[in-house]
Amino acid sequence: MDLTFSDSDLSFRQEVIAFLNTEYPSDIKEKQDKRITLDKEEIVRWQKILHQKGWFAINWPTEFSGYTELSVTEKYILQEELAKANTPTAIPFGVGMCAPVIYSFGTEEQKEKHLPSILNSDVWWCQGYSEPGSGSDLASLKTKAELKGDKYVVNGAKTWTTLAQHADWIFCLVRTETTSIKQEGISFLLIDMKSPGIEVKPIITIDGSHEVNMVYFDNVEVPQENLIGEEGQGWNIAKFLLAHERSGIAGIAALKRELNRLKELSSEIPLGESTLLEDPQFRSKIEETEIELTATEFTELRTLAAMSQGGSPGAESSILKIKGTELQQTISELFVEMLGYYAHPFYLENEIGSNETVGPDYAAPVMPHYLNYRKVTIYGGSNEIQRNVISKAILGL
Amino acid sequence: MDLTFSDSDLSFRQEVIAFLNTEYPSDIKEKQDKRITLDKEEIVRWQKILHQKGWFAINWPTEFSGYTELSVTEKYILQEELAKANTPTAIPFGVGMCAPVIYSFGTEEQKEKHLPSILNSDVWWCQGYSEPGSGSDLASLKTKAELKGDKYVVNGAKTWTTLAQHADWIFCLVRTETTSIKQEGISFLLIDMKSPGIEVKPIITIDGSHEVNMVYFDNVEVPQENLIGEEGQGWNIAKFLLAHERSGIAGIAALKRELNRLKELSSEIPLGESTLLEDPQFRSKIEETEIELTATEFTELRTLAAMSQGGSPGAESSILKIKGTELQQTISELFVEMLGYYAHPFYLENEIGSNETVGPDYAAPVMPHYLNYRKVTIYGGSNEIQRNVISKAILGL
Amino acid sequence: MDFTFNEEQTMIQGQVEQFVQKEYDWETRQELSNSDLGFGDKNWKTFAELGWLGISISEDNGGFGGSSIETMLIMEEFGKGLVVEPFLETIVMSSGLLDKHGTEEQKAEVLSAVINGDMHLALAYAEPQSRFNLSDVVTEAKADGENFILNGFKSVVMNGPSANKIIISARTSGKQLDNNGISLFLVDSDTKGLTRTDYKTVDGRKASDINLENVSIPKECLVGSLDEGFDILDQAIDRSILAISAEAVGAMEVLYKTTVEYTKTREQFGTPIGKFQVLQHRMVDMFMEYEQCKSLLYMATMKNEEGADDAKKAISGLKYQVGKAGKFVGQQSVQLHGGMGVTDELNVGHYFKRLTTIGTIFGNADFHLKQYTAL
Amino acid sequence: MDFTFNEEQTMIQGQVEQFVQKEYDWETRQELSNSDLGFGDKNWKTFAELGWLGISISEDNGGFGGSSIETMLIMEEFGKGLVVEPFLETIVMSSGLLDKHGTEEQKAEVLSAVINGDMHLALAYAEPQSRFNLSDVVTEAKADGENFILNGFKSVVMNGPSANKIIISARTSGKQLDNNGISLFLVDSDTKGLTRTDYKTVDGRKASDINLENVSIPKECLVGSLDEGFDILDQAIDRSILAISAEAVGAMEVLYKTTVEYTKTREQFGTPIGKFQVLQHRMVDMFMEYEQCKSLLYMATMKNEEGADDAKKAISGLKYQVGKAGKFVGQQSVQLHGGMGVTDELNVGHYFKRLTTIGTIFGNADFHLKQYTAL
Repeated sequence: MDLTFSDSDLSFRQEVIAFLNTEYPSDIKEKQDKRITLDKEEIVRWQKILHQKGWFAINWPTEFSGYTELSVTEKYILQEELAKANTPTAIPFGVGMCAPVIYSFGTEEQKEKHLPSILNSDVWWCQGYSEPGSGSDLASLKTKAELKGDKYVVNGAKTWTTLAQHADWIFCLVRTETTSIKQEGISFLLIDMKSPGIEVKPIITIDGSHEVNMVYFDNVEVPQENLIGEEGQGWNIAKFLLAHERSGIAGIAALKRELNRLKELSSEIPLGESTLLEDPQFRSKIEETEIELTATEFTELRTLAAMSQGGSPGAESSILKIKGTELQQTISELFVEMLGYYAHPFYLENEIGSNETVGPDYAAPVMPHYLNYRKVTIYGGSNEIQRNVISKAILGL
Repeated sequence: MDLTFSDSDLSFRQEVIAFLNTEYPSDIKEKQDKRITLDKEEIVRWQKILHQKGWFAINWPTEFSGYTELSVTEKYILQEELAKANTPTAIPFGVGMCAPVIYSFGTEEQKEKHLPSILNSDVWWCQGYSEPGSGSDLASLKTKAELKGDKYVVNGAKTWTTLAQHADWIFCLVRTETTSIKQEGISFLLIDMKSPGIEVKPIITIDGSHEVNMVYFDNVEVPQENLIGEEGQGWNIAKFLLAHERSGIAGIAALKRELNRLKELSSEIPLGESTLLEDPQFRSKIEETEIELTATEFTELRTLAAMSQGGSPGAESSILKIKGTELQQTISELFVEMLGYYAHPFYLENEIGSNETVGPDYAAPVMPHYLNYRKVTIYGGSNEIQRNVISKAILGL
Repeated sequence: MDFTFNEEQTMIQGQVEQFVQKEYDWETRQELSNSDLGFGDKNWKTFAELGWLGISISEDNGGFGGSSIETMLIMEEFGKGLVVEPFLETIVMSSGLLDKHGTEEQKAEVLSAVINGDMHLALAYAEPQSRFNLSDVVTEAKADGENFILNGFKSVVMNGPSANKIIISARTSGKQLDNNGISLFLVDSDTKGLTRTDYKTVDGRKASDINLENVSIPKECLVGSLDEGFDILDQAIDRSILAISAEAVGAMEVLYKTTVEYTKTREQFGTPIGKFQVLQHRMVDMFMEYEQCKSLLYMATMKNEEGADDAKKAISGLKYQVGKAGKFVGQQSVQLHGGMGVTDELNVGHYFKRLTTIGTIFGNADFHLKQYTAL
Repeated sequence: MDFTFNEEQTMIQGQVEQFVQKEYDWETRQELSNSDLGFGDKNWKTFAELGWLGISISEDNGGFGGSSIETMLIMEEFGKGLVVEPFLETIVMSSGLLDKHGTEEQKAEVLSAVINGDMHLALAYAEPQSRFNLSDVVTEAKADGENFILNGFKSVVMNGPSANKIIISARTSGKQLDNNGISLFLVDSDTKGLTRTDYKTVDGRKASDINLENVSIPKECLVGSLDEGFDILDQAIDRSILAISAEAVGAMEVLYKTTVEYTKTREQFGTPIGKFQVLQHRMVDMFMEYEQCKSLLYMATMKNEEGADDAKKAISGLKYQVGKAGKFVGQQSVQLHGGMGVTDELNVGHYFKRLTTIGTIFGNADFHLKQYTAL
């Protein structure tokens, strides 16, 4: 048992820091530091830089990524330094979600067609899971894919589709059969977003941003070769994917950065003759959060260690999902609390970072972030669903 | 809308204070102030003093109590002053529970036989509801009463029977019939504790006290005239009783007294160069509790006011049960926290108040009280059950 | 003790309830909030016609002479409708203050115009460094012959964009954190040197930051006595806390009820999600938080009305509870509505946003717990 | 980074686990706790034979030379069995301190006797006014020729009744709250002028209050340097916090698992109560609290072992979390067991009581949150 880093770990950390110093584009850094939403080009550019260094698709098997494999500790260090430098979070739908499905369940043709473009961030993917009537009860989904000749004809609607407005492709769970056990009739289908009959409609959220969308399918024709695995295997693939989203699920490294930022900023906010950080009540909340965050970090490290010894993450990832999202919300709330009245002036995405805003220069994105982050305990399986999972899978209730 | 007391209310309060000054026995007061458990004689003596003044069975209709009726405000004042003076809480099983059932559902003979002795505290009652297999699901009770000739023969066991060791009589829910709807076969029966075949076995609780008991019934013969109402009416009577336990359910007045005591005592506990009460964290907890307590007090007053205008307490009493018991536990916990290490020395009921104890003179009863009060969110319908009740009856879920 | 309302109070409550139900459907509310003005000029005229705008003004000055109880009833109904008209700002915060402490000239100029709906007011008390402390004032007013010269900055002045006149707190003596030495001034919003930056706020309302650079105003603009503005301001804020808490109680009632109804109809796993015990108990807790706030609201309002010794403490206790409960009820309403709860389209997120700002306005839960302790 | 245990560690853990499972059923535990001695003398001998009593003593002094990791593993298993033998008091709190800071004479006299199970120790640091502050010491030791004269009072000295020797903190210079000026003394418990009041504690263990009236001891009883006892004491308490936290983690594991099993079998409304979603989620939260404490325990133990800069902060963070989580897990275990949970007969209430005292011993959650902040 020890927590120390080996010499090679320490030099790896230096390599990451040096890389960030030279390769992290200053225009992107500036927007990130101001919490201005990046546009598609910027996100793609950064992902390509990471890929060039071999640090983008770090969880892929090397046969598909062509990378030098990183150890668990190196991945931890990499994530920590990337977060510390406030680099953009990679969009997970391609590299983190669709690709693992393709290399685990896809045909050779599918791998050849899709993996290189994902690796190179040339193709933007989005995820078609939820439907207006199917949220927590995902398996009740109704979007239908009927095989006619060598094509599936898809009809239905997907919702909460993140960044679908930028997407070239969507991976979908669709119903290919009506079965008595609803999970059994679900298939996993890749669909070109340029296909006729697809319509994307923005959903504006309470923070005023356009991040999610409705995606409508009206007799959309999809070549049969876009099916992943067998018909009816979709639910198992979805479950595989859930268990696969292992490391970094709680977003610990970013949370540490934000909590430190909260401390720094609140230490500069006057409160009478003292500062806000010195206020016992505010300070207690920060420290309690930090302790919970540290606990979660080490729960994640224990899980990763168990996995690297051949264990499976399983329902443990539900703990990380719950704790991570609760921490994300708590910290976003503390930022709002810190600002006092200057949390109230409200600007749209495109106004943030402009000279129009009032209050401290870091103020404008704070409230939208808080509002936006109400989603994190809802999506990807609400925290209520995660507790159901732990109850069943770990406690056996 | 106003909160002011009328002149007659103010003079009523003076009357209560004067009464307490002269009539509250100093030996009982001393034990109460030291938090030493009273014996039966002392409790009965105090109840008789209250009765003599017409302030014991204050919720009975005057035709049965012979009292001058008190207004809602006068009852509030009376309870507040009794609690402030730290007088013993009346044992509710006779005066507050069995009697209302008897005068609402009993025959003339039953009223004549039982009400005067309850009013005069000559007969000690206990309550036979819970059974080892029937806790939250009370209606699943199995204690059986079979009519043989003009007698019921009772077999079974009751548990958590408070102070049964002192009791002369017990009122029981028993099963007189096996029905498909389990509630329909339940009857309400009065049983003389001196009947052959009854055995009382103590249950010692984690605070080391003997407060509750198992009561076993082995072919106990009970005259048919001890049935209240009709056979099968027991469940409705039990529900009536639940709704009837209206005022004072949250024990607000006593909580106010204890919270003030906590403030006083903690203001005398040194903490470095200051006092514990001045500690921001400890102080915050006290103040948060006080605000919640005030809110609960006014929720109770609003409920009483609505009732005095002909409304029914119904599920609102579940709010008071939940909030009152949560406050009882919080305050008992703050006392433990206040004491620090001196919460740990542990004495049995009969040792408390002796000279053997260590630490501050108020220390010995604190931990037993905390431990004992874990029960309050469990008994009388656990707080989980109360939330089910509100969910169904008020929210219609 | 009496928790019933008198006939007049019941009548006003009924009027406001009816207005919200008939004139203030959700689409209308959103249109008004998104308009340039940010609220309904026509509605304001209606308020005037119904006499509501005189509620905080004494009969002597031509008003209705209402108590905090009438204000509470109006604000609770406004909370249910998430009404964006600046009743809190112009009427509760400002007109009551002028009614009690304005000079005869100020009253004559302002009050009947307010009652008729022809004038809007704002109260500018916060500064960039002050957080919630009313006595933390560095904006200065210096006597200069027959004038005062104001220099400084006022933050997040609610209803600033529409206000014809603004009551501004400024330091006329003493140090930054002193209660003494604060004076109040009634200033025309178009006075030279006063520059407003107007913006929307997250709750669908409007506010301004106000820069004061050598703003010269006649001495007659002083409200109340020189250096003794703090108590006047403090009392006005206390009344405003009661009013905004009533609004919060109204909003919480809508939220818990809307959530209950939603979970009765939204089906997942073949059953309405309101059948899941965890959600049921969550909603029970939301309901109880609402009831507890309502109890404190009634209590504090009555104590304030009766001038009880502990009225100020009761008000801080109330605001603490409203901050805490409003956050819980708001967040859980969104959570239980799932994805729908975070859409701009549904009203739930907007109630949540208003409860979020109410939690901060006039001091958040931490601040008022400290006030409560100190009192 | 490595979370695995080495062979020796795994072996010790296995030994202790087996002891608890085979020799420490609930009836035995209760008998021992209720006996006059308050624990099993025979068990103590077994601990000696198995070499556990030398875990905190270096090999040079004849001990096992174990790290905090071995102690953690032992204490976690003891926590599962709610073991009442005073391993924490004699071994962790006291023998380690003497091993590191005792004079050669003290070590010769004490350590091998401890290792053989022939001697018990106690650490008397708290005073009636000190609460959790180790530097708040008014008990005085005055030099008097070749002796020190001790006067004062020590509160709730765990294992006081069995201790042959007691390490006592006393002030030799400085003021009441100074870190400097505190010295430690190793005092025979039968020294004249030292009077013990022994009693049971709520967790089924024993402690004493100790009055010191002109207790004259030779200068050789000083442990460490004069006036510089605070750091020694502080470090011993830090190691003890790690150990007692491990015990708490063991106890929490038993409690959450016992509760899960109980709710699977206890039926109400025709179904096991573990099918009710509210109880399920409650147990999930209990489980998560346990896991989070375990994570902090591992982290803080390793940091302490490695002498990391932030080890002390990590230990306070751990103790805070253990205080909070232990209360939650303990209270909810009782609640979910219903009436059975509050009976003396069932083990659940006793685990709850031990978690309650652990929450306070060496400082409660509030205290350690403050320490955490200050570090």
